Amino acid sequence: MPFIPHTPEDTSEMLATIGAASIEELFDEIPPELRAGDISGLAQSLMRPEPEMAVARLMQERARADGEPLCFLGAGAYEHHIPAAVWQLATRGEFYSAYTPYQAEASQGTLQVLYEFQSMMTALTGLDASNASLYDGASALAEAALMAVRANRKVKDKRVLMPASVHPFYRQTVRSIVRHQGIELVEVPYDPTGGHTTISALEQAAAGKPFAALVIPQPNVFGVLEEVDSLTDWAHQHNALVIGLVNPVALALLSPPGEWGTQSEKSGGADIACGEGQPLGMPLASGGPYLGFLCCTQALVRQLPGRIAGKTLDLDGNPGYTLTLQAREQHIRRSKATSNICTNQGLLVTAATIHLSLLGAEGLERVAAACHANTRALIARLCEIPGIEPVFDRPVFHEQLLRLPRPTEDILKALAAENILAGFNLGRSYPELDGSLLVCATETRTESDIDRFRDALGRALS
Amino acid sequence: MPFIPHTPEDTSEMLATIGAASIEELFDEIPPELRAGDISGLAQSLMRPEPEMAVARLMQERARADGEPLCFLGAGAYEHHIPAAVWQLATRGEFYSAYTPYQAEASQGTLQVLYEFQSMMTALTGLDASNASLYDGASALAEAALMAVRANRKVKDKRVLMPASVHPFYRQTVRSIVRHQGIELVEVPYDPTGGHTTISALEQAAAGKPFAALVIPQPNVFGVLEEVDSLTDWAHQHNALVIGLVNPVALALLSPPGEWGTQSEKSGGADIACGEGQPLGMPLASGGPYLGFLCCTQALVRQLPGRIAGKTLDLDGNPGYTLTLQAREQHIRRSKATSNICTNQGLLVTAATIHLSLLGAEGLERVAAACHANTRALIARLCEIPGIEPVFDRPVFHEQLLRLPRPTEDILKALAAENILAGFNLGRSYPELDGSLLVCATETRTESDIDRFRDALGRALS
Amino acid sequence: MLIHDHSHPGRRAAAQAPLHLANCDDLPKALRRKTRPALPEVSELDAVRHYTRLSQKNFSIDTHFYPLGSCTMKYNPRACNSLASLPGFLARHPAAPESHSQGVMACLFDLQEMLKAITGMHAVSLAPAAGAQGELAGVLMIRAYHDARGDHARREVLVPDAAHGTNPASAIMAGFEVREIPTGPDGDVDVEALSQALGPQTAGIMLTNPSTVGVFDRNIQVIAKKVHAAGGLLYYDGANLNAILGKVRPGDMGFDVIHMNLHKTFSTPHGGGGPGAGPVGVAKHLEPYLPIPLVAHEGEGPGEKWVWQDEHSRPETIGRLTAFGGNIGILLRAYIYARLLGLEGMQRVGEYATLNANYLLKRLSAAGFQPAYPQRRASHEFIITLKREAKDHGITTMDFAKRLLDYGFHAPTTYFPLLVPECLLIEPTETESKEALDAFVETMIAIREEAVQNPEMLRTAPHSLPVKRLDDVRAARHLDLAYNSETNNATAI
Amino acid sequence: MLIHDHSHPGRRAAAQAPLHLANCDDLPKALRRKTRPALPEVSELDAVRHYTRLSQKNFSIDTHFYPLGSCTMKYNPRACNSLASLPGFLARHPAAPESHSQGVMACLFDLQEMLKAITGMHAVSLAPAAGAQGELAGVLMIRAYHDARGDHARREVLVPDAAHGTNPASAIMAGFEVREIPTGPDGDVDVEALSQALGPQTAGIMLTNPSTVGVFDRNIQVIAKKVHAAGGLLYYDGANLNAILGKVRPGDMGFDVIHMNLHKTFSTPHGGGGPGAGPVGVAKHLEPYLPIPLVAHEGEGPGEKWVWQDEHSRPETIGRLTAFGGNIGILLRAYIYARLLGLEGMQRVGEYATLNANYLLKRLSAAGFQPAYPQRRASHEFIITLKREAKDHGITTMDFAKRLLDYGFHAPTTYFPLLVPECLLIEPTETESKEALDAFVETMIAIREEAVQNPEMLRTAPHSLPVKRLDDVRAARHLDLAYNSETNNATAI
Repeated sequence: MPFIPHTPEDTSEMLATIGAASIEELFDEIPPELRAGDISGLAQSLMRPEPEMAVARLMQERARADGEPLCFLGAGAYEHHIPAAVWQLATRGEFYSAYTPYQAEASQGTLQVLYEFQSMMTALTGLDASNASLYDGASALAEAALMAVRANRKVKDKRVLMPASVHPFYRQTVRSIVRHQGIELVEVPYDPTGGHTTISALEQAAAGKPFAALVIPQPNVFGVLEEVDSLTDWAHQHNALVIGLVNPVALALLSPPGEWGTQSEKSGGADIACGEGQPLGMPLASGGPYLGFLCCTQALVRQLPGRIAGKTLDLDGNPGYTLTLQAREQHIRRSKATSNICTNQGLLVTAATIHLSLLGAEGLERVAAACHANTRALIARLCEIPGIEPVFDRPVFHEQLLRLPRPTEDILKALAAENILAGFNLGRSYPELDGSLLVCATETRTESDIDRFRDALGRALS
Repeated sequence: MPFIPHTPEDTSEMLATIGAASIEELFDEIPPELRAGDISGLAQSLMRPEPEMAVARLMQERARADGEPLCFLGAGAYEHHIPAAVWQLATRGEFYSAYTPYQAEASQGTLQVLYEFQSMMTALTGLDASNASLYDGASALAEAALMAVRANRKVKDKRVLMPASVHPFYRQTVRSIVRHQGIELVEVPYDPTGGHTTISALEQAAAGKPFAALVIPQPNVFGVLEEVDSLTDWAHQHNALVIGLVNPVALALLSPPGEWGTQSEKSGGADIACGEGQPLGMPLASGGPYLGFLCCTQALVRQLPGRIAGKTLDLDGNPGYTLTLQAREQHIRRSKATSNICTNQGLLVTAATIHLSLLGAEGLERVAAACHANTRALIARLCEIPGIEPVFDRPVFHEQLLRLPRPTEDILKALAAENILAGFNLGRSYPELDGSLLVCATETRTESDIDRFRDALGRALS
Repeated sequence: MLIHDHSHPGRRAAAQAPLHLANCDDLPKALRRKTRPALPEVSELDAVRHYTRLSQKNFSIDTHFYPLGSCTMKYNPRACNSLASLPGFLARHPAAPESHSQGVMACLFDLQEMLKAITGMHAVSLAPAAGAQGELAGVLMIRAYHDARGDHARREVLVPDAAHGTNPASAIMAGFEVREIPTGPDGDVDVEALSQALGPQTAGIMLTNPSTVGVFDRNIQVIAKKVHAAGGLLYYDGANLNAILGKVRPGDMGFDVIHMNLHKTFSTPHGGGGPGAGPVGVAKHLEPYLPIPLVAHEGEGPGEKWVWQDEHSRPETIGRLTAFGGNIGILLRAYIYARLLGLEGMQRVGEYATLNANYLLKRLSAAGFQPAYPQRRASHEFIITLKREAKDHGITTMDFAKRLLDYGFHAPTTYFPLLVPECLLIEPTETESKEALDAFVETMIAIREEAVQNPEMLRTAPHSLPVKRLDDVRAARHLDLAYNSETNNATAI
Repeated sequence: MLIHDHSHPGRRAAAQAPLHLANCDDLPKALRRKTRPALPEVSELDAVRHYTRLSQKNFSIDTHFYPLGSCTMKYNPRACNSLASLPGFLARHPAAPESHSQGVMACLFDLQEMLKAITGMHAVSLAPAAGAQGELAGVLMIRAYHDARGDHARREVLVPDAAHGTNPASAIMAGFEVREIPTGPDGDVDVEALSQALGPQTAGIMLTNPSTVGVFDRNIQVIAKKVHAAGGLLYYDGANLNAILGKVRPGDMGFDVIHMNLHKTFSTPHGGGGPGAGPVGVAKHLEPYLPIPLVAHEGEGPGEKWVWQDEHSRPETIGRLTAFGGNIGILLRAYIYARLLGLEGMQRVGEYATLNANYLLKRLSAAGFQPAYPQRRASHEFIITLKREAKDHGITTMDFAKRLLDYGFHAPTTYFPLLVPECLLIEPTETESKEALDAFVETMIAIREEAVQNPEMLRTAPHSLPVKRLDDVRAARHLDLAYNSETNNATAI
């Protein structure tokens, strides 16, 4: 019996102690007509236990089937180098098989990691506090919007300005999660030349009515850098909170949300920052598990959803760590909680914390700079091909939307046949961008990778 | 500077403490003409440090290049299922990055593992004592021969009878190691019909002269099972020690060396057992690191080479483990040591110990039985092809030598082109066996693997 | 010491970043960061040593018996981790085309099928990232169902008072109001109170069965009939599915929608608090609303393939819950576990989880501990109350729990469910041996003896852990949530 | 508790073996085993929990500073393990054809080239499985050289008294006699004594430079000249290569043959005592004798390939030392390490290993500890003698060493080399930070203070480890080498 240690003798002795004749008898409070009989209808292979050897063989074959292509896809998930130490440490049994640190004294490993993670995220975002993670970037944005609406004391209107330059999957996720909580998501069109969000578009979208928050993606889904300072000031002038949706690797180069806007104003800086932690040590892995992060100013900390670790003292006066502010959470507040969230992404937090320790600020900056430089090189090489050019004219971080001379799906297929993932087709979500391709080069792409892409693309277009 | 933590400030402060102007000055006792200047002549890529990212990419490409073929090769290295837990545990930093347990109190993890390993090996071989491993099976056989010659009090002649049915690489290794120690290795021909070692061949090889030891391989290199009982009795009647060279997985089915021979005699049982531990949790990995094991009777324990862990008590009277009998070893006895060996295969011992814990006696028996059954099925299928038949007529464990109707190297090449490793060509070492192929099927080979082999072989021969 | 305390200006793990800092002067200065973030500056050895030692400060399944009620802390097979981490799986981009995704998709499809079979539901979506998100998806589907029928008055969700806190919180997030239903003295839902609460405003009821008090609600068929008759739907909180896995199927009990916690029942890692995975299963009438994406199977033989279903093929979906397809790496681990067990093995899970719980309950009862529901069978877990010990010896359940840590046992869940005073919710799981359970009983007895002889030993426990008892009140009053490098002390917020 | 103590009859990790026991009745009964071997019977969780907890009882590089002299306990980069464990490398059978081996062979060839360049030798074989086997290969080649010249009288190998014990032991295994050469008071070999020992019987000399007393022998050129003039060859024991890596090349010093300990200098794992890897490098005149197999490179561009060299292409080889090609998995780790550093990085290894050793020597000297060779530079390691402390406070070096464990430092090597009384051989390696060295110095001072105030604290140390001081004498007198299930106690031999 896989993973069940009982021998027949154990079972007999235990039943004798209980005073039951059989295991079946232990289910005697369950109405007999409810007891599952034969469960059938599935392939035999799914019915029978398989030894680890057979399952390993199957999984090896299926893993190989997906081909490890050369990847120029970004669009919210990025292939970065992950130091070997990260997952060798994170999968140590003591991290991997522990649960939520409800017994703090027996969980100082996990709790200190959470506290270190929070410290690193506040350093990166320039904000005061961080939670200990949410599911992913998109659900973190939903929680950020809910939090902003709850927290804004000046504006009671539950409107959130959401630029169209926010990743469409993120906008869909936010909509799914917040739609029944009376929140209105107001879409703000992007500038067709720059691909960014302008003040005038914001003015038009706001239509003179109050709104609780503005989301500012940096970089946005087109790879384009937004004018975060003026957008932040504008939102604050309208008494709205600012939610920065940021790429944590880009933050090694870019102004942190906590410093957005005119710093002389008392309201300088975004109020909330959130985003996807995947670039901090998580493999692409089909999209998850990743890690949503959520940071905020001191003023908002009691509105933060999710777990939070805090430092405290023990009976001897020595420092230690514990989950804190639990009064916000569902297991205490139930229907009055800040969120229904329970699970965080503890294992991923562990990986991200180790990853950031190994890189440090300088390492992270080198990674970010290499992404940017490689993307510049990629764009230059691809734009040598007649008919290919950038769609937008503003600066980008490590992605760029290119216009193609042939239908995007045809190109994607042709390159996939050469085991190259050429990019993301934003035309599926933005009809007006039909015929474009979003490409990305991280620090993992070499000159010869870029040449291989260019050559294959050249062939596909010839 | 990879793996060097010093900042320029650290270096300056440290040099100031030392009172040296530069690191260079620390080498001032070395004659200047000896100081290496520019080391050149190598490709730039080997000169420069490479980030982990680049080395990872290179190694991934090279690992993929070797193709993970479908393997029917045995001949001393066997593809067995290794539970995932084995290496996840063995590579935990505390095992992986510890050294020889010279400070026993700070090394109870390693020492207890060694003691458990010794316990498992004595259980498998039916002997009294085990060392804590040697380099591999072949070098363990060399140490066994040296040990037997040292230990045999009745026969002072340094002759060892070595059947030709012992793996040729093992015989070469023994020769390399013992040739200058006055030991004569007497080759004993195998029976051309059975592929085993007969008493008459032994009598002839011994030629009436005393010999210190007889090596008995079980199974032998042809996969054939030797008549261990009669061979053991015969050797003991000649006052020779018996060295069993055994496959530890086969021992789950086969009589353990400690029980070989007529048990009623006072000399029943082999005196020494050795072999290759690779089948106990080590991946094929190009041939190493593997693990040589060496067990012996109580009478010989002080002649055992290599490290040995023993149980003892601490100051409070609680049990603990420590290296023992160090007076045998080179770091104490220097030129009088039982061997020059220092390093053992600690990490592999850890893996083997975990592996055996996970299998237990019943699991190991199931593995061994599946190997045997799969090999039987393989032979049956391959012998359906006209012109293919077993070379020898005696029972085998999980390998069989087959006669082929076409040159072996041609067949091997044709199957390699289909990503199948068809077997081992013993004809290279035994000219009289030219045109044969040694095939193996472990528990990891499925019916469809065997069909694929048969079909490819059929095509190659058609 | 924090990793920050090991930090030394200018130190680096040099192998982990590009050899040079590329020029980025083309980026507008106004958008650039002015100072480097205060991340720790350590060598690779510093980091490896710090996190290796830190890990050793945790209790975990791999090191300790961990009978944390309602959390199903069973053995996490190591193969699940290594096989889900095969290079081909880790390398797959979430937006990879189907041509480069068939391996993963085949696994996901199989998992959908296995979960359908074992729960008796009509269709399954693997998208929710955790149990609470599965709950939200479930109630959103209930809402979508009523809305699609124009039945907009149904705005109330019923939740038993013993329910997990996520239940009411999720219902609120879906825009419902919540009404609590009391638990009867025998641990079953008070059917009378339920009947009175039902009405045209009833959207549905959220139930855990077995419930959080560790008993199987014997009236489930009555409840289902009444709720359905009132026009409501039944939601099954799968947190306790381990108790009945393969023995009773939520679909057969009459549930319309369920979620499953794969990190509990399907043994994916708890990971210090996550990640989870919370697939949802539904009856036929809710299928159109399932969250996306799903995997469908087409063709047979060489033309066989697996395809994604998203908002285009499922226009009535409640939508997307994370940017991509949920925690697929976790789903793969659950799939591997499921294949190692087969449906046959899953049936044994429920059996032996129940055997272990009833054995432990019996032994603790025999030793004089007070079960909360002495007349009931345990499910996979059960409650004892230390009310008497607390009163007699002036100790609390928390003291008892902390003292267990000294003996090398993770404490059971304390003070939950809220309706039983001084309670311990104990869930041994099927992967623990009789010897482990016996050792736990002996320890419980020993600690109770200590409570008599030396209650201070409990009140100041733990004594042998990396820290002594921690001050939670102080943590919340003097918030210190992040290291501040400037003061070499924490930011006081 | 041993894993055997967790054993329970009939318990199994069921996922780890075939589902059924195949019939093997065709095997002759006489050859079959009669009873099952007494292996532990445990569940998968039992095994995982046991070995996880057991591992935590070790000190290791990943958890502690480990200044074990002569062992070069530097950081083992984690990438070396994960990249050498890529599925393609693990799956390769040692007898796989060259068509399925080019990836591994390219790595081995590169490593041969890098080792040649960094040591200044003409050719390298990677075959020896460990340092001692490399030594044996080295002296066997010396013997083969003399034998090939018909110079059969050369049967004596000179070995300094400070040499590692493996040196004389290896020489004996190669059929030589050993003569010891004394070390002078300054730590260098006594050249006068050497001169007198040389003669027509001299096969060669085995030297470590820097020597085991932690100094670089300044007379090495004189020694080389004299030995060569006498017709002998020079063997370099590479155990201490880390001291001079990239700074001085053995080939330039005049050595004819060397071995390297890759688990030291090239940071492959120590693994609780192994595996090692002990490649040998030789001058041109010894090349024909190198142990097999080697990798050669042929062609360029698309025709480029790597081929094996064995006894067919190298008929004068001393032969095969293990069944296959040595510890290739370890060689891959060394290769990965070498690529991460490049030859440039290797030069820094010698520099910073030397800086750390000299800094630590200086600080300990300044704190009043007595260096064995106060007038000399440290190499990568150095010796202090606790002769004075032993005499004044009635403690031993062993007491001091054991007390270091309590403070979280692995002890340096004790009582080696044998010629310095009450000695500690201290090797910090280049991967430790100044802070770690400073903390070690403070601890050494604190322990010396304890030796004055409370010597009993040292004599009974360690106090905070899983066991108290162990009785080594008892272990050797009452041999207990294996668990005996019948008596539930060990076999007394």
